[in-house]
Amino acid sequence: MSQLTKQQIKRYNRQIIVPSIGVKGQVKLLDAKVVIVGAGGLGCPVSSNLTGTGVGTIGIVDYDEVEESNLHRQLLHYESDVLKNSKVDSAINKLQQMNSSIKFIRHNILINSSNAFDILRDYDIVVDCTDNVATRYLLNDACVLLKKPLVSGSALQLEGQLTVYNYQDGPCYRCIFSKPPPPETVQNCGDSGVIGAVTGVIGSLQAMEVVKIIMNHENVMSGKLLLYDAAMCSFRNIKLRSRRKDCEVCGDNPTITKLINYEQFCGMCAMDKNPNLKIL
Amino acid sequence: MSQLTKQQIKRYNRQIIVPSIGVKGQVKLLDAKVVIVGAGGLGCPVSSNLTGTGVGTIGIVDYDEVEESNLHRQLLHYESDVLKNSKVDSAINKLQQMNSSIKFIRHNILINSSNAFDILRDYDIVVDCTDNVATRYLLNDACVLLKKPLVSGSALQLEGQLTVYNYQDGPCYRCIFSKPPPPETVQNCGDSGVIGAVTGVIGSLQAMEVVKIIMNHENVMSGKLLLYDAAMCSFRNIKLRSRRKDCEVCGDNPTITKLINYEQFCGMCAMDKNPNLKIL
Amino acid sequence: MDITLDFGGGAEVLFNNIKKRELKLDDGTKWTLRSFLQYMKDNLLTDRLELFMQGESVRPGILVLVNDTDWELLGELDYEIQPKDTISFISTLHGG
Amino acid sequence: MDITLDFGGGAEVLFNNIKKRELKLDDGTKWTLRSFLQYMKDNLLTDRLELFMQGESVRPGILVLVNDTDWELLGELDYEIQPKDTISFISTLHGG
Ligand SMILES: [Zn+2]
Ligand SMILES: [Zn+2]
Repeated sequence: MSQLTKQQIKRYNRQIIVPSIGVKGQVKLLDAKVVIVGAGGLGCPVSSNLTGTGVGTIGIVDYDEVEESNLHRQLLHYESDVLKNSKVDSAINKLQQMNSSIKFIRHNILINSSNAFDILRDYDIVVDCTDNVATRYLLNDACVLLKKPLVSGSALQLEGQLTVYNYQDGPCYRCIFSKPPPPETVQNCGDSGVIGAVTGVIGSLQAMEVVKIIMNHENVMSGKLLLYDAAMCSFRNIKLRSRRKDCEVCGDNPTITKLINYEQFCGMCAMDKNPNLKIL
Repeated sequence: MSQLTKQQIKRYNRQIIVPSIGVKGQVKLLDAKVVIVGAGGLGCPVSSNLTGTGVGTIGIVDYDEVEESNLHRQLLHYESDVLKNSKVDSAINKLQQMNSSIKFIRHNILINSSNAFDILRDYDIVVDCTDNVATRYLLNDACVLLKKPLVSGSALQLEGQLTVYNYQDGPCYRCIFSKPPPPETVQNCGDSGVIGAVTGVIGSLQAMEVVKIIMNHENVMSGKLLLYDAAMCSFRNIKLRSRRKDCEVCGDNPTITKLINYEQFCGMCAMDKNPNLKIL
Repeated sequence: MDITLDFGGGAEVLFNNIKKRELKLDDGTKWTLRSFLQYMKDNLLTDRLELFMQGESVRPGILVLVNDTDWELLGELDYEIQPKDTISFISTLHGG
Repeated sequence: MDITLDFGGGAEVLFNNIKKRELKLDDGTKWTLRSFLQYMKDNLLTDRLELFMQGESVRPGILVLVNDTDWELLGELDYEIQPKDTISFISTLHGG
């Protein structure tokens, strides 16, 4: 596609008139294909923002069903979805009503080493909105091997983090964290909780980075890590190392050339499930 | 209300277990009354976040109808709402499905000096999600006279700003900007555009400040201004003056003791309407 | 004296669209924000004066900062600029 | 020598839940991040060692920063601490 219809110009007018977007930028957005892994606290704002913005093809990956404890922060899921709909269906049902011209692709499946390449292969950009260590390493390795940028966000309690991995010679996740954390040090949202607005902030920032990558903007958060502290409403921009030449997966002589067993690697389950509610 | 039902504990579990919230905090949220002025780019993320969080009474003020050019960033409004529903109805239709226990109050009206007190009076916190200078001064003065904190956000192109006015001896809007800007210097979203993710970030940050005020948190953004630059993904925390003792409305000897004619004061219309689309 | 000058909220459009720049101010004189505004008017401004200034100060709607601090806390026009200061002019945004 | 020590991503729970503190390090000795980690282990750590360290370094999942810069750019354990440095220990978050 190289030009916009009158209706597209009208619909996307308020972003087309922003100098760094323009008609050319809107065409790029409409041509782009982005996959969002995780339709939870981060995945909801990422997918709604990108849907509004007009990213032409959006894939959503999630194996899970909507549960009541999701509702406080996973704002695309309604009460009527609880225990009735998969998160993927729930999300896309709303998103398609927001923007009928977006092509949504449902991946209602647990992403793992067997299927990751097939799921991710045809997209331009991968967005990590997952909630566990093993899947984060999986996505990292898959994106390096498939040569795709990975827009990574995370949140817990009153903090959030954001960076873009594997982009323009920037580091990948393993460049920085070549070994996974000991299982007993990992807190997840099921144990420690999270405030919804924090995922709203990080998810919106992830969407902004996706747009910047599509625009080929010069200041993407690659080699930089954003730390968000909601209590202080403060943000820090950390300067990270470049791509590590001896990185096991993205280095000059990689030892990892295909996907491995990530649950084994991490000693942890590839999901954040907490059957026992902590009740104070 | 002083305790939670089993269902509430289940629904809000992931925020209840965050130490600074707890059961007591959740009770405060359910008892709180917040009014959001503007159901557009900022108002949509603010209202969805607060709905998920369980703020018990949420008022939404907007005179406008949903238009096509809203859809890229005003994510509570669907294609089926365009030219059919008011923004207030469109928003609350979705929000009520997210959380049936919230009491939503519709204020489908243009807020002005005659009705502002009646509209705002019964709420604890006011959130400024408006899009024009005159209404911002109106809300400021009304909040000072009614003694309510004002959580103010704004966005344009690739920038956003956030602060809380009139809270714990912090400044109000007039303390900093006692005179309105010359009309020819004011850019609005209709003229200059805005990227949706920017309003997503600022709106989520506004929701976070509302939660902190309800929690009586010690680090609310009062006397501090957040500047967000989406291109650089950078945030600055500006230290602002305290309440100005000679401020016309919140000072020790105020000259403004009732609401005035703000359109006259600003020399500008109390709305952001741009009938001519800028087409590149 | 080296200082940094930056703009936010769109104010850069009045100054050749340059958001951030390093400047060298003449070391011989004492610089205040008052004299610096005149310097900006005479040397850097690329649009109409009334879009930036009113009288000897900035026009309403522009907030002046030194090192991320509101100039009102520092004496406003009388503030004496120090080496390595960052002086910022932020236009307040109204959109939503 | 005055320095600032802070934590993010929950790492503060291992250090008496204090997110940020000022420290005075003995001026007589040269301090590296290597020796500072030992100091933290001996004087500040309030939880099990293996939740913070492995061998002479931090355990996997903790990123060390000096003045908001990845320690890998500064020599990691060999970096020599300077007066007024801010040293940060950030636990990487995985939740969403
Ligand atoms: Zn790597
Ligand atoms: Zn005031």
